[in-house]
Amino acid sequence: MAFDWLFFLEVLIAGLLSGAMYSLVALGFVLIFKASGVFNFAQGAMVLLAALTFVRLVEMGAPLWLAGVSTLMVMVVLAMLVERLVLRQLVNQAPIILFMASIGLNFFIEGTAQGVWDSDVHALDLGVPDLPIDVFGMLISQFDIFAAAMVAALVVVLAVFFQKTRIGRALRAVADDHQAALSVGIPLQTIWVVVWSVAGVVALVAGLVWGSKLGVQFSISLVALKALPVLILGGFTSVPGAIIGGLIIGAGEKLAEVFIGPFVGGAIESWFPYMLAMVFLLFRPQGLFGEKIIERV
Amino acid sequence: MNLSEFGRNSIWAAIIAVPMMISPAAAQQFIPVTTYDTGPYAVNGQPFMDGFVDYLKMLNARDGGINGVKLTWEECETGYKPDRFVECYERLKNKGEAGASLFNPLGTGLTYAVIDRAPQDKIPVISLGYGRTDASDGRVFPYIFPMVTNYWSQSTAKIKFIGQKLGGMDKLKGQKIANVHHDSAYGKETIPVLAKQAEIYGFEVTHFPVTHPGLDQKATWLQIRQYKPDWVILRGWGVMNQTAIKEAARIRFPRDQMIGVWWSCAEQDTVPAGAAADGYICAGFHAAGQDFPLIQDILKHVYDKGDGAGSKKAVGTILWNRGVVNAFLSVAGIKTAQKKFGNKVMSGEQVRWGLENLNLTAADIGSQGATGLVPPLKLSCLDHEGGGGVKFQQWVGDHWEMVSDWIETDQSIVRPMIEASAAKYAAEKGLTLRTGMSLGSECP
Amino acid sequence: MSQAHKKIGDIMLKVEDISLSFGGVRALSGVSFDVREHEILAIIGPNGAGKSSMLNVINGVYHPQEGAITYKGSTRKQMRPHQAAKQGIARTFQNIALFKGMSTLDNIMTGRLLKMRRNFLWQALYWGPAQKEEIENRMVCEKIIDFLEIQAIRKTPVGRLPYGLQKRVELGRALAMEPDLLLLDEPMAGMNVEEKEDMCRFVLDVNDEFGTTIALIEHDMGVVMDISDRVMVLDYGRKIADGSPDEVRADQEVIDAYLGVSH
Amino acid sequence: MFYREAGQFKASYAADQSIFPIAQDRFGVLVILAVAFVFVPLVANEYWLRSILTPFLIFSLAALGLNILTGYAGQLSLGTAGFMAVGAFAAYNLQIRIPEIPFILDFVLAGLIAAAVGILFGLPSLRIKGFYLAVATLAAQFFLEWLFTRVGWFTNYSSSGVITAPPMVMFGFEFSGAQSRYLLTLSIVAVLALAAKNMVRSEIGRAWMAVRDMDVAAEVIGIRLLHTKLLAFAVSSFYCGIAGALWAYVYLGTVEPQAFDIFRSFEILFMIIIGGLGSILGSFLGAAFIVLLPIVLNNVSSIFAGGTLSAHTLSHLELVIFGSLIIFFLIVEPAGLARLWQIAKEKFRLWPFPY
Repeated sequence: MAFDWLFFLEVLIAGLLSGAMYSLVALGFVLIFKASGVFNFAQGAMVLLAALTFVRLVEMGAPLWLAGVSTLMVMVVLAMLVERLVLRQLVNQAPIILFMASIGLNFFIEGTAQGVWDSDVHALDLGVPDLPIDVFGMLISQFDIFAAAMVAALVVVLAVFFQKTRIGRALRAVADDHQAALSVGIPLQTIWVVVWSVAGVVALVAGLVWGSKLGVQFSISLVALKALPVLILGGFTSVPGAIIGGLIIGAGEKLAEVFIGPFVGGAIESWFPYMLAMVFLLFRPQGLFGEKIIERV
Repeated sequence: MNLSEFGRNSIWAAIIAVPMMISPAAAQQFIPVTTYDTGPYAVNGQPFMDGFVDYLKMLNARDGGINGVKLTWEECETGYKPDRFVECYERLKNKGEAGASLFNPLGTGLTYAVIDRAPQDKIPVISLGYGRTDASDGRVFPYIFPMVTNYWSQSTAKIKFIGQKLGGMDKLKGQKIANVHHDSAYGKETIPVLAKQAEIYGFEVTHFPVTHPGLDQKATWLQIRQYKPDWVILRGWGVMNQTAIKEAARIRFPRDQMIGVWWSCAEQDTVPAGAAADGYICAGFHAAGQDFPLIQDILKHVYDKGDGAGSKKAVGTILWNRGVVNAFLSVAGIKTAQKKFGNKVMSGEQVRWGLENLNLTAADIGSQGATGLVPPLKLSCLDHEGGGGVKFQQWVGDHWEMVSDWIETDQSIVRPMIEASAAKYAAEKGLTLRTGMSLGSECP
Repeated sequence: MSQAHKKIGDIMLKVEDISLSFGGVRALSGVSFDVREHEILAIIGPNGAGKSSMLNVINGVYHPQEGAITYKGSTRKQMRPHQAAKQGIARTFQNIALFKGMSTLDNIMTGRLLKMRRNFLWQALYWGPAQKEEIENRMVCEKIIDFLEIQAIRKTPVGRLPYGLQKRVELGRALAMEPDLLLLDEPMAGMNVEEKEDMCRFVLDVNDEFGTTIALIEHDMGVVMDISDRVMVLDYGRKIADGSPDEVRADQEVIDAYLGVSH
Repeated sequence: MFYREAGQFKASYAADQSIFPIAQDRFGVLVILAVAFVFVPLVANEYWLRSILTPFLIFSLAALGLNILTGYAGQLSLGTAGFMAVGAFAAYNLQIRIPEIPFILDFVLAGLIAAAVGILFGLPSLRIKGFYLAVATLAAQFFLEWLFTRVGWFTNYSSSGVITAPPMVMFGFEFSGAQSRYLLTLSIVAVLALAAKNMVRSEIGRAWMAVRDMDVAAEVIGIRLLHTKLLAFAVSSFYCGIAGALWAYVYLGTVEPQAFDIFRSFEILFMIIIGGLGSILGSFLGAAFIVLLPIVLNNVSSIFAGGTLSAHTLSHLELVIFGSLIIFFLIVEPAGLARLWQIAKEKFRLWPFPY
């Protein structure tokens, strides 16, 4: 049987669209890592908190915009608490310690979110039907296209924010050099609060997209795992890396599962992204977009 | 309690003072309730546990327990993790006057973790519609009870149901079935029986494993689209289910040719999938809904007094009802034991006798207001399953509709496989079988 | 001040025509020189002249694109760090490269690594030959600690030590290797006069007592002229002079380089 | 005033390099060992032996293994559970396929097989460093879990993919009771902990730490980086492999590949960070914190708040408290519980006259 190129293309497109959704989660990690040096294990829990807050408010009868604004306020309050109670206390600690603190935060947010709301599953309907459209016999999900558009829009908004606003420029400066950032005249603490809030916004968008795909429930916090190979491949500090990395991982894992999987028993999606990322890293140990590490002695 | 025993306990009580100090008051039948309120499967664990506890509460409120013995219970969080469950098991097994009556792990991996321990501790373990299938062979697994119907039996009923829809078992020949399963002990459990049935009926089966938690199944479903099966069997758990249903809609696979197992068959799986779930069919070994005198009693004696374990919304949903059925059968085992050993607190060993000699007739079920909710069952030392049937239901927008009667399982396929598998296990472990038993005889 | 009593021997290390570049940036071009047994060779030059790169080439941290290195009679295109160490080349670094999480004693003990023969299974037992070996090597290290006068900080984690002491510990670690050739990269940078005097004394003593050959990079001309037998000057990755301190001092090209005359 | 080292002079380097140079520490360790080996089995009930102490010891062993790799040699690993799985499945297959081998030797062989797998996945460590190295061990984690799930041979074609440990018999004695299993685990852990302590205070330990602290300098003093890193991977995986075999045999008795998932790897990483990176004692303290604290919280909450709050709320409250305690301890002492213990000892040394 001849190789079915159309099907290949369909798998590729599906993979890229999945990848865009992985990028969405990876983006939150990158922002926080850049600005506060924390590998934020709690990003998944933040996605859960945002989505759960939003969906419960909607269920209580709040209009979508009000639920959205209220959720944003919750995320900002969370950012302030994190800065005050965690980051400020652990300033100048090794990355691994900050990582561990974010694990504590993860449990804290998971427990609080589900304790305050509940741990049931909630349907979330953003008004975009999850039905396929037919393109030359390929079935492409409308919802996935919508999600990819959301990711693109978010990236544009973030780019504008970083390029055009004073606080955004300060954020970029912080990523390069903490001292230099101080000279911009914005206290580091403020910058941390802002960046964690921005990550909260990203978490909300991710929560809405994944929540309407899977239903809002604890499991959406596990999407963080999907972001892990993306981060490693794209580099922990690069926004373009998170996007391109997501697309490569998404497309790579789908193509591998469909075209290689059946020969080895299937379910290779679980490890293939890591093998793929590892092969990339063997050639570029700093990740796709990470800065080259020059060892000076 | 002899002196050294007393010494030990008092020393530990003094040192840690935590798990040893509180023991329930006398003349109470202790039933441990292991559950999961946290983690990815809490969605399913919570309503199940609520139903279980609500039934016990109702018995205490309405009848003062069973035959004058009050019921008492303690909850323990397992997080659906075998090691946490073992800790709960060890913590709770000696509580109460006569120790724990029985355990309901609510998880296949969790059940596996105590298969060795239960016979040592002489505490029966009910794995209601889950767990290790070959444990139905009571000669090798005297303390494990995969009651009502096990996975393999369910699978035979399911193939029969498909045969019915096609208009005869001979029509199965040449059909293509895709088995989409959770890639775990639970998910893989039916692979051998499907292979056997494929051989018998001449259909073709292909397995599509989905790794936990199954958040993104595009690749799997694209393969299914390519494979073009006539039927899809969905064997998922938790978030994997609604994702699968949605993915099926995306490849325009007809939902009414998609047959879920009973762990893929709750409102938690269909509601979040939205319109995609319309027409989806799945299996059950008990009914949904509130229209049973038994459940009305729970509403009256528990919820109306504001004492419900969970939210009233859950009453009558599949998983809540399953919790009730689980508690119902557990209590039925204790009651059977009381008939032989007297109306007092039963030990685990006595409860096991009760379960092995459980004979739940339609009349018994009717007298307890559960007709249609619980299927008639008869267990024996040889058969720890009980021969329950399977019903199929279809999701129609916002509720389930029954689309079949009780379908008998095909023990002529399942039983020999169970005995072979149990024998292999016994050989690996160096176990000797309980002998001198035949179906229906008095248990040793 | 040349040390008349010292006998300078044959050529120990010969570097021929070494060129090294990093992604288009040339760090060294066509440098050749040699180091003789028992001498102290100073390498000087303005910042960015390629001095540290030269040391890195000698002990294999950098791999030159062209040239050859002849050490103890065998010629190689490039060295490997552990090869260099095995053949008796030790060094210190411009920016201290101590193991920050370990104590002074442990840092110096790492220098004995190549002298220890027991495998990790013996060490896991910490008994018999392994224990004996640990103690023997400890004794060697204790001698170095005495020599460098750092007894009091033996068990202090090096991260907590002041800069000058860290430099001293780093020298101790290099000495523990009992090297034939010792490469010192700015051993006195950032020290006050007193510390510099101490360090000069240690360097001279090492050279004197153990006969160790030393190649060092130093910016303090006073020190260089005082302690070295020979001076080599690098500028923009090229060798511009090589000779006794007095000759180099008089060399016009060297003067130009230091005064920044444009080429 | 009892914890003083004044007056304890060491007359030889051997004495100064002994494992616990201070007499009180030596005494303390002996007391702990005596309690663990004699007193605990006598007085502890089955619940404590079987479901608290035994898993605690097994986790400590795995944490010890990871601490060698990550804490001492500085190579971040998120594949610990994968290597544990190798140990568990290797021990199982050795025993059912070659039943003549005594099970204790099976454990050692299983550890060696895990070590070999560890070496294989350690190879990329020469090129990939820091957080990025996690990719190699993550690949190991997911690949191994997949391998044991997919390839029937490893589970002796068990339909569900669950393996069940055969009975452990040695010299006609079957380790089936809680006490014998606890003592078996304790003996293995004690021996391996001693070996780990010896390694990290010897040349190999210094080589690991040198690589961790500054790999270029380590290379220059003659350390072969790949060799040293791979040895760390091997030793670490050996420990994890034995921990995995103990987990399958001694603790649970049955095990499915999903018992060794990524969250288990994370859990063990949490242990060594909270306990103290580069500390043998820290591995034990960290294991106690991560394993025992949730159980204690669960016990306490069911007793003290059982009537007032619903079980659902309690479970979530436990998570909140657990998370808060992690952050609290990090703020009090970022270097881990082992460091906290050291500080306490230093305070005690001056007690009761701190000035």
